[in-house]
Amino acid sequence: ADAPKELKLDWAYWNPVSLVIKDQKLIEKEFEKDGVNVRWVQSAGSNKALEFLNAGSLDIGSSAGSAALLGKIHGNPIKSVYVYSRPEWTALVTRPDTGIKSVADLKGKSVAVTRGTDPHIFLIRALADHGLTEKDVKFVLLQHADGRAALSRGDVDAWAGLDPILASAELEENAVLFFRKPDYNTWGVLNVREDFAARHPDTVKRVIKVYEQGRQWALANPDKLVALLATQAKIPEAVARKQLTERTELTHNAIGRPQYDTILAAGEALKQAGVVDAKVDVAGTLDALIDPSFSSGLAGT
Amino acid sequence: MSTTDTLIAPPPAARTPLSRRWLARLPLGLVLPVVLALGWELAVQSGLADGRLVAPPSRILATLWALSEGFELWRHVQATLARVAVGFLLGVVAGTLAGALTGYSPLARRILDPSLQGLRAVPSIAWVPLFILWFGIFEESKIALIAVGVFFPVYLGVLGAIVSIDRKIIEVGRVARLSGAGLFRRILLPAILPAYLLSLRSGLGLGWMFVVAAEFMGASEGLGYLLLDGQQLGKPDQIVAAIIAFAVLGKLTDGLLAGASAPLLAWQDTYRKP
Amino acid sequence: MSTTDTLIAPPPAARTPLSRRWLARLPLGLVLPVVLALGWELAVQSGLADGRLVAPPSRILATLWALSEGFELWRHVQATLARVAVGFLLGVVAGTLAGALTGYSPLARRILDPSLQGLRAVPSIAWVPLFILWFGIFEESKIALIAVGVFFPVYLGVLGAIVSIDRKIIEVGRVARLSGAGLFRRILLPAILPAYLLSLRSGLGLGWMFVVAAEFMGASEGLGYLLLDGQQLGKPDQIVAAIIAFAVLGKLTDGLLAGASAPLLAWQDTYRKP
Amino acid sequence: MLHIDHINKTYPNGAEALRGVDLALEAGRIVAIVGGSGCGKSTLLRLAAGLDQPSSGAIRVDGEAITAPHPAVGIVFQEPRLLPWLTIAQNIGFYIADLPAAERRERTDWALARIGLAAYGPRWPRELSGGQAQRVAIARSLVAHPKVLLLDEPFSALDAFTRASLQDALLDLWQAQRPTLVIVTHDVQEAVALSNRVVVMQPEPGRIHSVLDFSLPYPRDRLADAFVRAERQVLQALDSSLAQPGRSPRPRREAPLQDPPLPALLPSHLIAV
Amino acid sequence: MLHIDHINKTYPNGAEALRGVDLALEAGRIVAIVGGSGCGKSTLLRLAAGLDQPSSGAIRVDGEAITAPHPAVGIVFQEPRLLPWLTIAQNIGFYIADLPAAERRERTDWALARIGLAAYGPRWPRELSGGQAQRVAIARSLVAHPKVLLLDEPFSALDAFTRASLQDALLDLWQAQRPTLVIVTHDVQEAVALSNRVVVMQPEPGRIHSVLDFSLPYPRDRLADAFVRAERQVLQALDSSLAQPGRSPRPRREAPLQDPPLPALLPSHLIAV
Ligand SMILES: Nc1ncnc2c1ncn2[C@@H]1O[C@H](COP(=O)(O)OP(=O)(O)OP(=O)(O)O)[C@@H](O)[C@H]1O
Ligand SMILES: Nc1ncnc2c1ncn2[C@@H]1O[C@H](COP(=O)(O)OP(=O)(O)OP(=O)(O)O)[C@@H](O)[C@H]1O
Ligand SMILES: [Mg+2]
Ligand SMILES: [Mg+2]
Repeated sequence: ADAPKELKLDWAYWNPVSLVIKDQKLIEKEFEKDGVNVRWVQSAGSNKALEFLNAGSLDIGSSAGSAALLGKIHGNPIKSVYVYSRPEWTALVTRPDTGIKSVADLKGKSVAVTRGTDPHIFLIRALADHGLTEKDVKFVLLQHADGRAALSRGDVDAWAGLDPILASAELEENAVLFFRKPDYNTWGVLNVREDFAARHPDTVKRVIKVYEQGRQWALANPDKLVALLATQAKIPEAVARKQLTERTELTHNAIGRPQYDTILAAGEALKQAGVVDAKVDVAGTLDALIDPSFSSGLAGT
Repeated sequence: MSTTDTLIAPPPAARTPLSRRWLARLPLGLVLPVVLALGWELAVQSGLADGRLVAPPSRILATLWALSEGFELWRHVQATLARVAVGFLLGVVAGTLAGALTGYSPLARRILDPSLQGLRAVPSIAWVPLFILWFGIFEESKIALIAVGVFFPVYLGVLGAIVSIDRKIIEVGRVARLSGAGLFRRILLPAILPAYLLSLRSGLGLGWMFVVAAEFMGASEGLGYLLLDGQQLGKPDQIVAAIIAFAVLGKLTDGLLAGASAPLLAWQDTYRKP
Repeated sequence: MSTTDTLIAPPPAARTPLSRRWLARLPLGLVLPVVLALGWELAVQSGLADGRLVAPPSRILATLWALSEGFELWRHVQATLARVAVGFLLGVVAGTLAGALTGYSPLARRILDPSLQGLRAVPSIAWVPLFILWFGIFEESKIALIAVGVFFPVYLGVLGAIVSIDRKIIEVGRVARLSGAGLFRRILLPAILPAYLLSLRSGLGLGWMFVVAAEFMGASEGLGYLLLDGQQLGKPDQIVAAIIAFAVLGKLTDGLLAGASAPLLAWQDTYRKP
Repeated sequence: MLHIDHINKTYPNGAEALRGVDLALEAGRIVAIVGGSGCGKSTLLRLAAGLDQPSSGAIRVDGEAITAPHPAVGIVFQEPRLLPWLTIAQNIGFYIADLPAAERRERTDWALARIGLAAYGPRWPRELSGGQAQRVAIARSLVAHPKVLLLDEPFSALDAFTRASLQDALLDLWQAQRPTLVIVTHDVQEAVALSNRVVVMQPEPGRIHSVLDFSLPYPRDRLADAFVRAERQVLQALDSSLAQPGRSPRPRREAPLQDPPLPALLPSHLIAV
Repeated sequence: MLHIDHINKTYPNGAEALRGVDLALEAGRIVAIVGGSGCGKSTLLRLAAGLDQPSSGAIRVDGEAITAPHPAVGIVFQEPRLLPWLTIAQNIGFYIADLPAAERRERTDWALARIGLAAYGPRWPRELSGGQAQRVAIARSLVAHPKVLLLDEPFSALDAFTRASLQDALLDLWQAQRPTLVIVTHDVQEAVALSNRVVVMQPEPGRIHSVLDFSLPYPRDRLADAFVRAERQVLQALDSSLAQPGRSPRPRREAPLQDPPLPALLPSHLIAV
């Protein structure tokens, strides 16, 4: 099939591979000979990337797996075709002086959280694991950075944090990460608009090929990756290092069963929390969302 | 030369035929939104347009209806309305006092005005982290933020109107040897009243706008929350429903304000009442 | 009775002593921000306050300095300035035309005004999804959104000022048998000029405010972007630096607008010039 | 030229400003209107200028009913109503904006000189004295050469000499172009000096009390017997119009004035001459 | 009482409104100021009222230099300047807001009746005729019982009879309280009828041309020889003040006026009486 005239991609601080690709102009090189005009758009968060996809302002965009599911549930015509990372970007945090040691201690306490994001799902699942529900704690809905401020001011007792703010709170304020669970993070996935995938399947495959290139480079050059993120996002290197080396696995690529399971569990948790309507068929939606065909042939690591 | 519906046309005299008087009572303001809504509904129904991103009115009504069952919409409206009301009052008082002070005293103007004019340009969202720091994340900070939004148009309106009052009118006050609060209450305020009421309406509009930023700060109810929730979770119907709620409430409160202030302007010698 | 620095005090006559004239030239507007900045710096330096969330001026200056090395700050400022400029122009033109139309024709007012007054209350962020849909995420939509912010204060200002013009003045225009554009250009516009310029300044302020929402739409440069980036990545210094940039640019552009329009108001018979 | 047919005008607040007023003004006539304060003179002029609508009755210019200002009818308002954002020269040129710039310029310059304000062209209205502003307002309407010119107390703020000069200017215009002039005035001598017909109005409700015609030769000698007689006639009509039954009593001195002991006059050296 | 010492006033635009004006007004005196249009009369009154500052010279009330309005000095402006947001009654009570409500009420009612507008208390200023507004403006200043009252062409918009009635009201006040009255007027007869001293000013620059003192007994007989002589004296001074060398030539008729052929008079049945 023919390549499109223009290719609209996103990049984001929480998608390190995209930083590499954009920095090294890998996409531009790949599509140079086809005369494709490449347009980079920054996504400030999963919801932004999904919004842009929904409006046709992006062809291919990155998001957390659970966010992609939510988008799909609300009618966003996308497919998830590739995994660029397995991040552990969220954890439950408290101040040293609150005495909170485990999730069970949260009973009756207030927790800052951003609704609908991975930390939100993470919090709900963590509570469920410890026999608690949303009603046992007081949710305070705040944007990520504001949650951190509220925590350090003492307005809330805990915070469902997100990197890199999480890492910097950890480094600068000795915030205590009292609950971590990598499995409850829902992957970083690449989404493509359905009509774009149908019209330009080759292009999607070639983008995934480039992503693989970038991912391999990132794996080979961890220090350079840290430096890249630190300069691009203007965050301290220590924060970037903590985020990338301690909490991000870049060793996955093909989308399939593991992603399906994690996202399904997240979807059920969201349903329980009332973020997703009880009538929604999560599994069915997920079937429509995840399309392994574009990345099935890829070799691991 | 000019049609009968223009400002310069003769004012409605006794000759106005019945049909026109009947027309005058029609809520013509509803025509535009209703026509647009029907048009969009038809376009979507007939498949001419895709209603996925902007839902057709039927679906928005369904969303509103779903939200208002269990009084959820009402809860959001109430929360926001209460915040806007208190924030508006505070903002108006502060804006009026500050505008009066700087309008009255050139020294105060030269000291305060440049800073205030600068802060006027700071977007609502930019205040969020600072307000969290200063006032915490509870009701105080939300109300304070809304008050900030209201403050600036009122301040600018009062100041600007005071410095352009006709000298002749001020002199009457000076002959009565008014100064300070007396001059403000008996001359400056009434003289700027039309402009002042306009600035209140402008401020009210900004109060509504600042609600979203305010409800960024740890709200779990309110229209701003509804909007943000819709955006974050990608629920277009809810977004449009929130927009419509904002527009309806904005129009209602503005109409209330304009209506309540109309008697205060009965003395105006304008060509035709608004 | 009244101090010499009040509005009702005698205008500066030839008797003004030298020291006062010297005072008159002092940029007093800088006093307040400088005092606040120094106070904060001292408080943080002496350990009285915690400068982590609101950085002391020295650190903010360092941030600004770091941003302006490699001209990055300049790039952001330029991007935003360009958007605000174009959006402001569009908003002013649209607001003036709409305000003139509804101010002039009661029929147009009854049809259009209620809808516009409603939309006025819709927060900037609420427009984002719709504007993405209508205009995409590139420059058009950003400019359009800023224009929307500018539109409403200008519209309200023009409409409100037109309907409260003194009948006596309009009659002079009627005797000259002006109508439509002629009446607007030769009577209504100059008569509302002070209020109009005020509404332009109000609109400009809103233009700056809408920048953030505009740069929500997939920007990677601009002051709004800088602010959002700082908030999302939790960089308080950058947030405060962006706020300061907004305030400084807001004040500069407002001052420019006020200064440029001052000669247009030379005819005003006010007690003392602003 | 201008026909006013059985006009009533009641303001929205219920004030009956005019009741059953008929008046016909042929081309080239000079009519003066005199009457007590509040007897509807300004209202009548505003109606004739098409600025307001009568409650009943009609006004026609050359047979054509008018509901809006008519190109042939000019008016000088009771207040100067200069446009504050225009200079004096621009104000005078306001009604003739359609003319070629050169002609406008010429007429404006002529008018500025004629009202004795030749050097005032570039000033703002706020920089004028009361009488100067009134003169500018008159000039503004004169330069438009209207076929009917309505003047509402045009000379009230002028001293006797400036007033005479402007009366002359008005009569010059009349002689050159023969417009119909309607002059509202409180100065009975002025009414007789300028007009061939004096309409005396009476208040509450405003209506016409009597119409007095004179045909004295121009230029009129204010000391001539006929002139003084005409003057006295108008004054008497005015007096009787204000003493009409049904009107609230004309306010009168409460007690006869006693000659008060005057303070000693100031020594003249205290007065600069 | 009021001393004006060698005052100069030049406006920011360079207009020299007053040059070297000296004037002393003892308590209880009635002074009239007459002069050509633009000769600085209003400027002088504004300075005396403390509303503007002289460029040089000083104004003292009872020895106290004034730089702001003085409680003992009231002024009636050349325009009515009613506050549009107050009713007529409220406007009249504006300067006496400090008085107890009952007394304010009483004075307001008295004034409304005295100016013949008893029923107009609750109206808005925009609903008044020009002369009615002027009467309200006079009443507003009268009720404050100032020790010095400056009146700038107070009766210019009134017909002869209403004018006489208000002159009476002013003289009544004077007789009861003996304020110093300064009346600017263009009506020479009025100046002579009211005052014991007439100050004639002359324009460009504004200054005092001459000061004429009379001591005619009150009530004054306008037909008495002494009155007519005084009147003529003032008129002559006025004429000579306007013909001063150095002044731009007084505008005069351009050509001698020809008696024009008058149109035939209207048949009287067309005119309603
Ligand atoms: N605000 C002002 N700025 C500049 N010049 C002014 C101002 N006010 C008055 N003048 C000028 O000063 C002179 C005196 O004005 P003033 O109003 O005192 O005259 P006046 O004697 O009251 O005249 P009139 O009888 O026409 O009211 C005039 O030539 C006028 O043009
Ligand atoms: N806009 C208005 N609304 C209500 N009543 C009005 C209005 N204008 C004038 N009147 C009333 O109508 C009557 C006639 O007013 P008009 O102005 O015609 O009088 P006039 O003869 O011009 O008096 P003057 O000599 O005082 O100017 C007055 O009693 C006045 O109070
Ligand atoms: Mg009148
Ligand atoms: Mg004057």
